[in-house]
Amino acid sequence: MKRIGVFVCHCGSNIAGTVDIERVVEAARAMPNVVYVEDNKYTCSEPGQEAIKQAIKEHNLNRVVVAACSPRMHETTFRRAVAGAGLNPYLLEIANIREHCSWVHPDKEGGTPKAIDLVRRAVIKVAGNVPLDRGRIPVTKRALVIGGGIAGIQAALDIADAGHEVVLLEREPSIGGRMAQLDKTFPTLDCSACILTPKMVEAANHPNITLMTYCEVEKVDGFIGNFSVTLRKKARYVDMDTCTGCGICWGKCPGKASSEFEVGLAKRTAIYVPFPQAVPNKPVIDRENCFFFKTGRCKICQRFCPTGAIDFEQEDELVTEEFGAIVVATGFDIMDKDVYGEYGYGQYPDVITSLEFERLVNASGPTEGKVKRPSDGKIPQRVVFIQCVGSRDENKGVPYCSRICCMYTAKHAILVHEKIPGAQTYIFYIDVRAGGKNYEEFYKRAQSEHEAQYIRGRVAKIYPKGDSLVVVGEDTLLGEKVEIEADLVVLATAVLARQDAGEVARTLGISYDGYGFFTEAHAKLAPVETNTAGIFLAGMCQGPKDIPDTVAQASGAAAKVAALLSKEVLETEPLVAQCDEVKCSGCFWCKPICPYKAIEEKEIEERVGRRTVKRKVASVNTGVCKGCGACTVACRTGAMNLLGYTNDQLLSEVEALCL
Amino acid sequence: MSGMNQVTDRLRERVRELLADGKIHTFIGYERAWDPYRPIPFFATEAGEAERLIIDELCVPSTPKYMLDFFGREGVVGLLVKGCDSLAVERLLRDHRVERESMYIIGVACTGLLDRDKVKARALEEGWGAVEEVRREGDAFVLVTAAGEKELGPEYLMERCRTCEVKVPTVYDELLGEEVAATAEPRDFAEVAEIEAMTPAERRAYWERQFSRCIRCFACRNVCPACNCRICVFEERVPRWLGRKTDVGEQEMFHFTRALHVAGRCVDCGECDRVCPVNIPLRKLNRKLMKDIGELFGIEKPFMPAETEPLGQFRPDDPDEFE
Amino acid sequence: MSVKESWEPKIIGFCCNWCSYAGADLAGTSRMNYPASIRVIRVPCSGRVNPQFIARAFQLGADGVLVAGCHPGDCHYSTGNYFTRRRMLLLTRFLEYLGVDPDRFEVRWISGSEGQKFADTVREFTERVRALGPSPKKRDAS
Amino acid sequence: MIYRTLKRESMAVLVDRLKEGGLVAPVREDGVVVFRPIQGDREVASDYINPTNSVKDVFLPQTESLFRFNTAEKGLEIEATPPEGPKYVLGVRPCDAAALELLDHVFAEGQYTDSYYQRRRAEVTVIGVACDQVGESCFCTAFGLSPGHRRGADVMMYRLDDESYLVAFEGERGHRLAEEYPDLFGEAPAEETIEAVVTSYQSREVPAGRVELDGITEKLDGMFEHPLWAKLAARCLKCGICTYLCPTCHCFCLDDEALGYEGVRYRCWDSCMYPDYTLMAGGHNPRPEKANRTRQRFMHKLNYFVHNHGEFQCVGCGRCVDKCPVGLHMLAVIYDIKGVDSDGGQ
Amino acid sequence: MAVSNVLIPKPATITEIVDQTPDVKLFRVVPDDGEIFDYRPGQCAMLSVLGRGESMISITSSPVQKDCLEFAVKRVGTVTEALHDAEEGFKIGLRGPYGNNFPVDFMKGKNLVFIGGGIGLAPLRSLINYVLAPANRSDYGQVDIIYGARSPADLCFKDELKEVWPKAEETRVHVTVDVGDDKWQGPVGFVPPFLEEVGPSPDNAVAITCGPPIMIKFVLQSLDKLGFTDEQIITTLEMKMQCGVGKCGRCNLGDKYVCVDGPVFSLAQLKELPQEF
Repeated sequence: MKRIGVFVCHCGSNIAGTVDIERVVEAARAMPNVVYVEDNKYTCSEPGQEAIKQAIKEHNLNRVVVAACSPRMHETTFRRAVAGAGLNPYLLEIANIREHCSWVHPDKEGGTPKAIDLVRRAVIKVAGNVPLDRGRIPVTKRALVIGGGIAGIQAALDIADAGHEVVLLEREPSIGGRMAQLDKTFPTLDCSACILTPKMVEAANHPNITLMTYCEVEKVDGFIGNFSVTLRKKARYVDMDTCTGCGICWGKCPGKASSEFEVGLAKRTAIYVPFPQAVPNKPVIDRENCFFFKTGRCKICQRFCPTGAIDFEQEDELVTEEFGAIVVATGFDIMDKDVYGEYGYGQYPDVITSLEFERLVNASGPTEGKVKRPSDGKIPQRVVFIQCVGSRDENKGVPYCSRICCMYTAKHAILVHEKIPGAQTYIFYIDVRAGGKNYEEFYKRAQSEHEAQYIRGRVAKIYPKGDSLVVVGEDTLLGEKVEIEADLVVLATAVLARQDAGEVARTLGISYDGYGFFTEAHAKLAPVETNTAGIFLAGMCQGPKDIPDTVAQASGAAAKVAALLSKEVLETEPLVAQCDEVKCSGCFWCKPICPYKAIEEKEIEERVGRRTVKRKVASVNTGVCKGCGACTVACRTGAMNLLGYTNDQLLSEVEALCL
Repeated sequence: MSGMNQVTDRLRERVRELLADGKIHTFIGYERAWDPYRPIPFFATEAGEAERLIIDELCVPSTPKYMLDFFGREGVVGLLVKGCDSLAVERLLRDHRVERESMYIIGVACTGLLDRDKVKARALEEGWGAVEEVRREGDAFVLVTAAGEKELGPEYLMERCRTCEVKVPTVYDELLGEEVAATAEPRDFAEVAEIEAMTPAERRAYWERQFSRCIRCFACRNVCPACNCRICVFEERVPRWLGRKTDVGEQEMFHFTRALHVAGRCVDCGECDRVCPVNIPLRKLNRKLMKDIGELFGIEKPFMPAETEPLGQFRPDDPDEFE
Repeated sequence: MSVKESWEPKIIGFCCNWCSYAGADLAGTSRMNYPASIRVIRVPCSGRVNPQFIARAFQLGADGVLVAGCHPGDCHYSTGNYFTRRRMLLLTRFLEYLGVDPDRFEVRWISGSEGQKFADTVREFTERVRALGPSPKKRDAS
Repeated sequence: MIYRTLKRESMAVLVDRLKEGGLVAPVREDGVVVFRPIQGDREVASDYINPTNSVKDVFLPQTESLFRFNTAEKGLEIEATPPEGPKYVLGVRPCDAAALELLDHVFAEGQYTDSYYQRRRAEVTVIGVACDQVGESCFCTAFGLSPGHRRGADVMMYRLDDESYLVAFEGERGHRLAEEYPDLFGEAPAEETIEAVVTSYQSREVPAGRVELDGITEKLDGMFEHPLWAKLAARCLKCGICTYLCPTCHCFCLDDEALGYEGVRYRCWDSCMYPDYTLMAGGHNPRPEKANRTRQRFMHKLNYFVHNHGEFQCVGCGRCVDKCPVGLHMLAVIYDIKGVDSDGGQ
Repeated sequence: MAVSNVLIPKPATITEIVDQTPDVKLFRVVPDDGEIFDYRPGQCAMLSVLGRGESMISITSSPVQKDCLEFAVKRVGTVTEALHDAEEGFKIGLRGPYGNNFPVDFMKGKNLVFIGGGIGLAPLRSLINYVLAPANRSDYGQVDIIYGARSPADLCFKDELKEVWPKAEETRVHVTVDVGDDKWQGPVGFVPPFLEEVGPSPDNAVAITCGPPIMIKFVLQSLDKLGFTDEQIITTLEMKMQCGVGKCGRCNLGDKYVCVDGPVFSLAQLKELPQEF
């Protein structure tokens, strides 16, 4: 037997002023299953709440309706009160007769009947309420960080410092990522390696961090607090434990290949470490270019290895590990070089990308930091930089701004001016975007102190003249054609999402935008979360940003992870979807509509006549369901229901209001 | 163009083999029955029964929905499937209501079915008596009747066949008869536009008249390949989606719900229209939704079962008229 | 009973908890007056609104039905209202097709900060419905 | 028994008069002929074989309110809702009229009777019109009826010539009608004319009616477990067309509808072809398969009913024959039953 | 004229509710007009929870008891659900009595063997109390009550089983449970084997059995073993019913309607009917 108590609040004169409480109380007495009605001056006050508890006990009420202010105001308050009397807190409904009634309908004649309707609505609905409890799911107190660039390293360190185990995963042989390739960093011009290397080493030595380089994510199962991730350890052909990283092997190796780290500006051996400061500083054999793997003969490295670490028998290895949270920091790509034929990239060796330029000016780069042009090693006197190559270009490139080009180009101009006495730099730009601490100053410095000549306009074409290049463009400010003879041209090519971002997203079950950047749960309020609970974003994989922003976001993601892992168990939302397996036809049209991937396929057994048959039905993972109810409308049978807002309740609310 | 009866012998031969080899335990095709103008679904379970199978332009009823009756039953069911029927098969597959392996589909290319009622009317009028065979000669149909051969023009085609774009089944294990080009009149939704042109009051009166004839026999639902829920909302008592009583309000609720539940999944086979005993134009409800889905969401063939339903997806740049 | 005399429109409103319901609350806290015609049913997301709820309201004689949710893109559940939008685009047309006067059904995007918009919406909607007179269903009933 | 004549043009006048008392008659709309209440200038259809729905709708409406209830204040008030409906039903074919007497067996005879049904039977005058055309699916003669049969009708009209009808008034209700409108009805024609007209209708050839039913009930006694039922049922769509259009099917369910404290209990048609018809609360269903339900339907009409009431529960109106989308109808099934050995072999 | 209809129930009040098992409650019901209809053991009545529907329930009180009607209701569907939800004083609709009854005259002078399972004891109880009533006791011979349930908690009418019936003259009560618990000392096992253990003699005896279909199935085999003939075995059937007066169509077995011609059948009669229950 439903025994409903109704408590009508005067809210001082806020409600009583424009709603005839008497009439509401009278009407409430006559409503189905209502066994007790009272009105209070302030129901939310201590005495008001006490009155509720008293009444529940005295009249052994099993449902409560409070007619007062908006549920968004005091729902929790009254749930606590109800719970205080030993009733399940979800056996409460609120009739919003203040915000939705007394405050907006100044005349009692309009307000009172409506208030009565709203109370009836609540009374009818609460009759359908059932006791609900928060589910509890355990948390695996380990985090996985995917990507060993500055974002991943920073996130890993922060999580580890918070006292949680972290696996830092990197698909290249060494961590470090893009930042390791950079020479100096704007706007302070401190050397990239000098600030990155210590962090790499710290990550490697941190007791809570396990480095897994040359590894990739194969498969991700489970959900927040309980991910189980299958990792592919790619064969290195070098035993990590016995190898000391002495370097003899790559000294002797006859195999040659162009160095990814040096962006093709230099060669490396077949057994190699990507760069001198690599962490771990132990080599891998690149199968494609290894003589032994190509011809079956060689094995020089094995012969010379003092510790016998070389193992040609090694194979890829799959390991499955449990994690409570995942940080995705998979970084970015640079736009493909030859998109702009008119800039003659590839055709003219002295047209290079900014990243290549980074290596040219880097002391540990192929030219020991001397800016020599690729074609003839001559020191360039006139260097032209072209910005927005691909960025902000709907036709050939991408519509968005890559955010970092303006600043690093200014940096490059400064570097040229510093390293090559008397050299002149020209910069073709569309707008200079220097939003950021000390950025504008930095760019101004490039102009004033380092005489970088900024030309507003696009470059039409580049053609060779003698041993130099003529850059033809338009100065849109002066509105005149400009021709500059240059020894070196540097293209600030656009930042792109990783080519395989889509795959990665599908493996992880997170969403990504049209460009392949992973989408955050909310553009403003949840910038590091994804729609998949327990998976977070850091760095460029979410969108173009510079190092400071990347590091900040990484720490943000880390903070979220730390907060999550600091919990013993997760309490799940009680107002979640629920599937009636008997009704469910297993059409699964509810799956695509769920923003949280909370609906899984479950096989059940069922008696059909004399036979027992297996069939699939939908099953809601209450750990990830957030209770939006979208699935319930996709479900024609009504097998999917939303606790607290069931089909039955909503229909009877409609009926109650149409009486 | 040659008619479907061309493949009758081959069909019988294949079904005989399939049943004899135990490849299938049942074959669902057609046989001529009490009313030769209305061939009925025939369930052959023994090789010998293959002889009773026929196929021609009067074989209208859709076979795939019967698969639901075999749920949980071991073995494979053979199906005779025309173009329109193949969409029904795909519908059931997309809704995960049957498994492809549980069906052995014999497809037959169809160049359009005869409107039985029209044909019958004329047959009665002119006293043709029983029909033994239906041939297709060019655009015309030739009925071999007790009163000799009768020729019928394309005006005797079923309405739904005029705009049919799937003459050849989209899914089958083997295809009988040669492929035929899909020469369809454009789906102009003229009948829908007609109703859209009415005033609200006229429309309301129109539909109330239609719905008030409804006897809630559920034939439209039961024949529909998209109405394939295990338990239909109309059977549920809690929550009460639909009252058992049959006043105009409940009838509207019934037809409203039925149409919306197949919106985006309707394959426009027109079976609902055909089976309704009181001529409620159910197809005009389905096709209104189909038309709007096409126009609003830029879906070219809204009647084609697809990976995602139109209402189970969205584009951020969908039309927005809601301020 | 005859409905005409002393008839006040009755409008059923479905408001998503995060935006439109909050918007309605804001209209309240800022004491904006609007007609007492509307009765709000709170749903977590406009994506929870099953067209059958709306049809039931009309069947039972509601003079108008309002569905209000977050602006597309601002859904608390990120995508819910995009599905709502598709569903409602179809529904508005279908209801009209079935002879429900389009002025009796309204869909609006109302954010938590748009108390004024909520009040205005109710005011205008109520007037449109008043102009149409009582729901045909009510006339049948009486 | 009284005979009169009615001029064709007076038909319209009669309709107008009957309208006042409340009249249901066939109308043509959207390509079908259906029994509808006649209001305003709604035109009564002529030249139809048989309306799609049957006259059953008048006496056993698809939805009928049994009583109103109110549970306010923890009390319970129950108030019967007397049957409403027309006083006259016009254009009834002999088969439909005869069907009423089969319904009488169920609702008006035996230990329990249904007062609402009885009241309608007592108050509604059934005005039949003998069949000028015989439908290809008509088989009334198989049940001892005919295109001119008068069983169950209070009034029966026969076309006398192009200008007028011969009208036969039977029993109390019939006579009352004759007396109510003396001005409309002309003198009876000569005995032999009457004789001739009536017999011409009653002896009219009904091709499908030649089907032989002797011994079928006895044969069915032994066919409960026969494989035929499964074979027949295979093509069934589980819809209710046959049972709902049938003038003799009477199965129903009771359904409560309540808003707040007030509600109504309805009697609504139900169909033995629906899976949930026999489904019990606990989940057990004595007729889980289509075969069980198909068997029930035809056994009921051709066997059980005969055992209980001494005649078949079918009048050969041909509606199921016309309307079953998959040809699972009385005629076909009768032939199939006759075609098999009762011991199970085909 | 005051219309009525055989399908319209009369208001009645639930005067008392006694918990029997976790899912069975006993309801004492008194019609508001005070007139308790005459009925015989084995008959049923239609109980309405207005707004939810109606349900056919066998009358478990016996005609000798004049103050009220008793119904033992198991929670299975919407209506029984609603009844279980009710409190004393709750108003329901009541109509009946319906169906035939146990052949009390045919049983006169015979020994009676009652075999019940779970809620199946409800209809038997009506007959048991009728037979054991002082007025009728002398008309019947030895009474054996053999009863079983899933567990001790699931036994209905515990006090009568323990206190009342065993004390009645020439009456033996044998109780078993499928699964015992720590407190249970009585026999454990299914009813059919237990019945064979007790081994009542078929001589001049009638067996009356009621319980879940599967139990009935095996009880009939056991009775056959013990030498009971089909004429000596009486059982009751349960079917979905809506009208209770043989019109709504669904509860028929062949040409018999369980609501009118049943629910009580001898095995001999049952074997004549189509096996469709």
